[in-house]
Amino acid sequence: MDWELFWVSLWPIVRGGLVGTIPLSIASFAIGLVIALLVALARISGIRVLSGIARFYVSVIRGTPLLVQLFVIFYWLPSLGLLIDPWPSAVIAFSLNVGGYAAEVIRAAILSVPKGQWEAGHTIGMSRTTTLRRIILPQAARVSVPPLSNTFISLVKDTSLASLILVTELFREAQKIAAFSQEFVMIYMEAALVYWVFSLVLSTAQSRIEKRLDRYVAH
Amino acid sequence: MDWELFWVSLWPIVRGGLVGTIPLSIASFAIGLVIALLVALARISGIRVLSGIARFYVSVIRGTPLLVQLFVIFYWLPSLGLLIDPWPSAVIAFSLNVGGYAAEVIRAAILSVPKGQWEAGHTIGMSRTTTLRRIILPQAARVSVPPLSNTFISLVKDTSLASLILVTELFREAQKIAAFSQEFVMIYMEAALVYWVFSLVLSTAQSRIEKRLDRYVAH
Amino acid sequence: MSPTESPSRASTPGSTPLLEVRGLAKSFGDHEVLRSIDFTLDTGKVLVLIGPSGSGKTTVLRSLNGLEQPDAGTVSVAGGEVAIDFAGPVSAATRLALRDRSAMVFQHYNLFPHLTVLQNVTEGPIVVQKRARADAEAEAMALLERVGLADKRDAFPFELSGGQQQRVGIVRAVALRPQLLLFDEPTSSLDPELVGEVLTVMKELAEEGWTMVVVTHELVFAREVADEVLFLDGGVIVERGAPERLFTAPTQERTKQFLNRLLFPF
Amino acid sequence: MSPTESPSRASTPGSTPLLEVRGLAKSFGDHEVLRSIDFTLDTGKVLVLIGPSGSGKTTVLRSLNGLEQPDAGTVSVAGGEVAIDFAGPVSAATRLALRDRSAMVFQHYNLFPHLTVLQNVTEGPIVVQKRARADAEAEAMALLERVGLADKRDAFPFELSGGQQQRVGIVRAVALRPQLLLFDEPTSSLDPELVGEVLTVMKELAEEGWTMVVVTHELVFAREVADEVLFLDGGVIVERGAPERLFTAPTQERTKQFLNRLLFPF
Amino acid sequence: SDAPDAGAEASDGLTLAEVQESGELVVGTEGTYRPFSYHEGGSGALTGYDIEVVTAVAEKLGVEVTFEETQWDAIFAGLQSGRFDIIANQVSINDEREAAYTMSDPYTVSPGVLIVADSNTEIASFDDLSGFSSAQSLTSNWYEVAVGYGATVEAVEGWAQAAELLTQGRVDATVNDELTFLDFEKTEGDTGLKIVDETDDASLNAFALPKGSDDLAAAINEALAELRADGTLAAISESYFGSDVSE
Ligand SMILES: Nc1ncnc2c1ncn2[C@@H]1O[C@H](COP(=O)(O)OP(=O)(O)OP(=O)(O)O)[C@@H](O)[C@H]1O
Ligand SMILES: Nc1ncnc2c1ncn2[C@@H]1O[C@H](COP(=O)(O)OP(=O)(O)OP(=O)(O)O)[C@@H](O)[C@H]1O
Ligand SMILES: [Mg+2]
Ligand SMILES: [Mg+2]
Repeated sequence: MDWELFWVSLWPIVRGGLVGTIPLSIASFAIGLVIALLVALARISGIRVLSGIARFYVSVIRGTPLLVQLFVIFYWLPSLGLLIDPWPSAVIAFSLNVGGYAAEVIRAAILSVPKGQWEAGHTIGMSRTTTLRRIILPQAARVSVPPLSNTFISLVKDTSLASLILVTELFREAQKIAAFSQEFVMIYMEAALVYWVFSLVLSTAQSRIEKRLDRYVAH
Repeated sequence: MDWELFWVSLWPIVRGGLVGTIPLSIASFAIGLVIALLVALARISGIRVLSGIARFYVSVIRGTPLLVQLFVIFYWLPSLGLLIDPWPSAVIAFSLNVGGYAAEVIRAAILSVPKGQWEAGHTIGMSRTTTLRRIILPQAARVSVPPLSNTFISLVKDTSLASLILVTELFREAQKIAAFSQEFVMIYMEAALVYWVFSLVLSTAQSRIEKRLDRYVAH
Repeated sequence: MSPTESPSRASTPGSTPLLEVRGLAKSFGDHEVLRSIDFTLDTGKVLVLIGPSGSGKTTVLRSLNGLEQPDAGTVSVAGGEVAIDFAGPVSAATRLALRDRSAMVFQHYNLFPHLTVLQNVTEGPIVVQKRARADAEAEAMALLERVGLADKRDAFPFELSGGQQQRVGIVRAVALRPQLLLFDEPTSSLDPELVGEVLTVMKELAEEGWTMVVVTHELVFAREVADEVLFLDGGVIVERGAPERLFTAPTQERTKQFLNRLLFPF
Repeated sequence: MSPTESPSRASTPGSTPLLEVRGLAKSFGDHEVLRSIDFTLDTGKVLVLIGPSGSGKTTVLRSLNGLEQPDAGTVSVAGGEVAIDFAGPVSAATRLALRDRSAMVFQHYNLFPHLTVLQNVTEGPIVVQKRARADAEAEAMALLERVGLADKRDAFPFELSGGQQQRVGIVRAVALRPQLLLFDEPTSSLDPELVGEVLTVMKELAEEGWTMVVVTHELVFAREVADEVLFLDGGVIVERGAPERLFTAPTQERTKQFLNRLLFPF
Repeated sequence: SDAPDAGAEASDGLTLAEVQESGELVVGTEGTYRPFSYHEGGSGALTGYDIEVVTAVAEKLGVEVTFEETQWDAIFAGLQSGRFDIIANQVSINDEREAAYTMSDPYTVSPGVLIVADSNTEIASFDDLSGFSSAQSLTSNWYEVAVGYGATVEAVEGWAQAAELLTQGRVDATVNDELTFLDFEKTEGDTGLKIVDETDDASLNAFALPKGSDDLAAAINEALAELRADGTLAAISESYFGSDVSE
């Protein structure tokens, strides 16, 4: 184990995480959640065309490799005249990806809210939309935190694929150092360590949020 | 679009899936489920050391990139004198990975079975183990099919990383063709199509299983 | 809930009934759940529905709150201010208008678990009826005070006993100032000793002049509070009458059997 | 359930009580749920526990089935064949021995949803007691026949009404041939008209000579079936006696209050 | 694919005797690097310049050759962990690699070329590169060349992506092996790309062996010399490039 290399490599790797991995993950996750919510609502809308489209979208996103999704947006869309810069491309690809996975989570969470809550909303005069917004979604949010945080933790590691479309992030930095030092295994393990620390931070944040949202349920 | 290339490439890619991706996925998933069950049981065992170890394992598996996990087993273990062949290495790495992710799913499923079911098992004289085996797990199985099938579909695509440790599978075949023809975008999209078809087959299987397990619940 | 403020909207000229239900029918698939339900209810009166499980009591109530869509029949509220013919399509606006006139108290309370007691009560007045927050909260607190729950204003539902939750459920309905209060077995998920506190509140509402439709198996309550009792079985009204008469001298064999089973369980 | 086969194991020489409970105490954290519970129960007798919510009735019952671990006290079954002193550690084997002697019927039935009615009943005899399948099934069918559910043998629990589920729950307990049957509010999640069918079965069990401890608020049942009634409040036995005496002439103010609330809810 | 059992003693380097005793030379290669290491027709037999050279070398050593294919990411890790005896994948000789591995004598000498789109008039030589973007594979030494001339480097996986980015106008230039470009031109015809400059120093590409494998390296160098002498190397080179690039 070459400790000197380990220590000099640490900051570049962490920096790659801070300027690449983290902002990319956060931006994509935020946008992805919005997509996911819309897709989930489309699926439970009862409108056949809408739910068909949503179902197809989810199937394609989950059924094909993320790498290819990135390539299609970055390398193939230009052949249709659509040239998108690396960062926007990455955010689009990862958002769409999160959208597909999280849609199912959100759909399940919405369906897990007891039917009586819809009826209670209706009986105080709320429309479907108002009931959804004020009664159902706040309760669905609580149920979906654990699976969504899984999606987020997966995303953090998946963003390493962004390096394939010219975005610099944590893993790319590790690859650079590894290529020059020829210490592939050690440097990759170091990168894994950094990912792990990031994910521990995320898990802590998750527990915090869960606690907050759990304040209104019995234990 | 070079349709001739598309058609001549199709069989090699599908064959890569049939001899690499599919058997690797199935073997890893099966073993991974066993690991996951043990880890889930360790976590709810109430034995502090055991549940601590299980928690750490899950955290490491989920917190670090799968690529690095593969590297560690295939390229780092030899430095400790442990040289494992490519296929077994891949199966070990993917099984451990599935074990980490699925453990949480199974744990949640076990916890979702009402406490009254444990007590009903106890009151007819069953020990903890018997209750778990005959009462709790059959009910937990039903709840865990959808999330586990997610894990499986992810695994199918993740096995493309196995080419890093000398296992030939679907995506590796696509890369070979792409390298020769320089048509990497088209070939990758073709690979994605094949993955998608595989995943549709899996989804169908999932619905079948769900239907079967759902026969004892009201609709 | 104090007589001055509440059933005010309900005070239509004495003659026309507040609620008029004609020929209500509903099937789920092949299963005819309601056949031809007719009844009227005057302002300030209490109607009690009894009948065996599956007889259609809940379906009647839900139809009056727009939660269920009957296949045929008409419902008219306040002399036709809201008039629905279920034979044709019913617009969302009409359904909302119906809900505007009535409010439901559920068997399982169905409080909003993520809102405090006070928020549960003010959600409708503020969000739906656009009343001023201060106003709505003041009125909500007055109602909570009346049912002995003022000190629970900031508690979440899970922190309350069943009886307390159901009292909040009633206040939530009353705070909407509907013309019609609907109760679906409001005490049947309560511990026996907690039943009293909820029935007491309901009795007070009846005495204050609220118009109520109540599904219940509490015969003592029905005898004391109801103006009319309908006995439903198999989706039809088998017998109707004042409680004193119906409970003591039922004319139909089925009514007799049912009452017997309730009063002498074994 | 036919007198010949069932409470056979229970026939110990008349003098010693089947069940002897002394000084049972249990706290959850700071909260003393049971303080010092003493009672004995002779073979073939029926003991009814009543008391307000939270008074500790369920905790007593669960302690007798090894589902709860009291902090102190002794339980002795069949003159010491199983004797537990909760002051010390209790081995898993002892807990299993206790469960072997008793079987619980739960308020929410807790049937196994993934097993058919027949499998629910035979699971214990076959898997735990290692009885021959044919044997166990024949006996289970005889019991199901007795409670009118033979034709439901292959139904899943979700296909049954509440009253039917609870009857299966009782048969599941009886099929284990325990010395002691424990019932925790077995009718309180049932629709009022279904209560009777379950109470009838329980009454027949009592008449056949099964030894039973029953938590219930059905005072009519208690009066007719119980040999002794214990009134619990705040974790202590406030009053005990034959039902005729306790229900009509309670000596304690608290008992009086409680009975009043049950009988005249509002 | 059998993993080599030679690996167990890898840490101390390999000797000719060890390889001959095992009867096979295990070669790590990409299999996706045309025209050096690739599959005929995409999914046919493994072939390419490096493949033929290393096969000829193995023949001289009197052992069978076994190929293990993996990606650049893993190829050196594989050598270090004893998964392969040797890498045949156009490994350029540089200081870091000489420190980490035993390098054979070079069997490819090719200049680096600066490639831009046909329409590009701003970059005419390496000296113009400063401030422009250049697509480079991390693992080649052309990366360092581009950095040395002041280019902003965009990291890509390989030549195909670099060419695509140039064509789409998303990068301004790429520095690569002349041979790669010539092969690309040969298959694609009109590429829309052009060479505008050439490095002074050619890149020397060689086999990489585990550190300390001086004995085996010596044998390989000897074999290379013989192949050079009898014209085999030149012939292989001619068949791929139309000229002799082996020295
Ligand atoms: N959404 C539905 N789909 C199919 N059948 C339904 C539905 N809702 C109610 N039913 C059926 O309609 C019949 C009447 O139901 P309803 O709930 O009105 O009866 P009820 O008199 O309220 O009974 P209970 O006393 O059990 O509440 C029942 O047989 C019930 O199974
Ligand atoms: N696992 C537990 N943890 C903490 N407190 C508990 C637990 N189980 C019961 N308790 C408390 O112990 C007290 C007695 O509970 P128990 O269930 O025995 O009462 P009960 O007489 O059966 O009441 P009910 O009529 O509501 O069923 C209650 O205050 C209850 O909140
Ligand atoms: Mg009902
Ligand atoms: Mg209880």
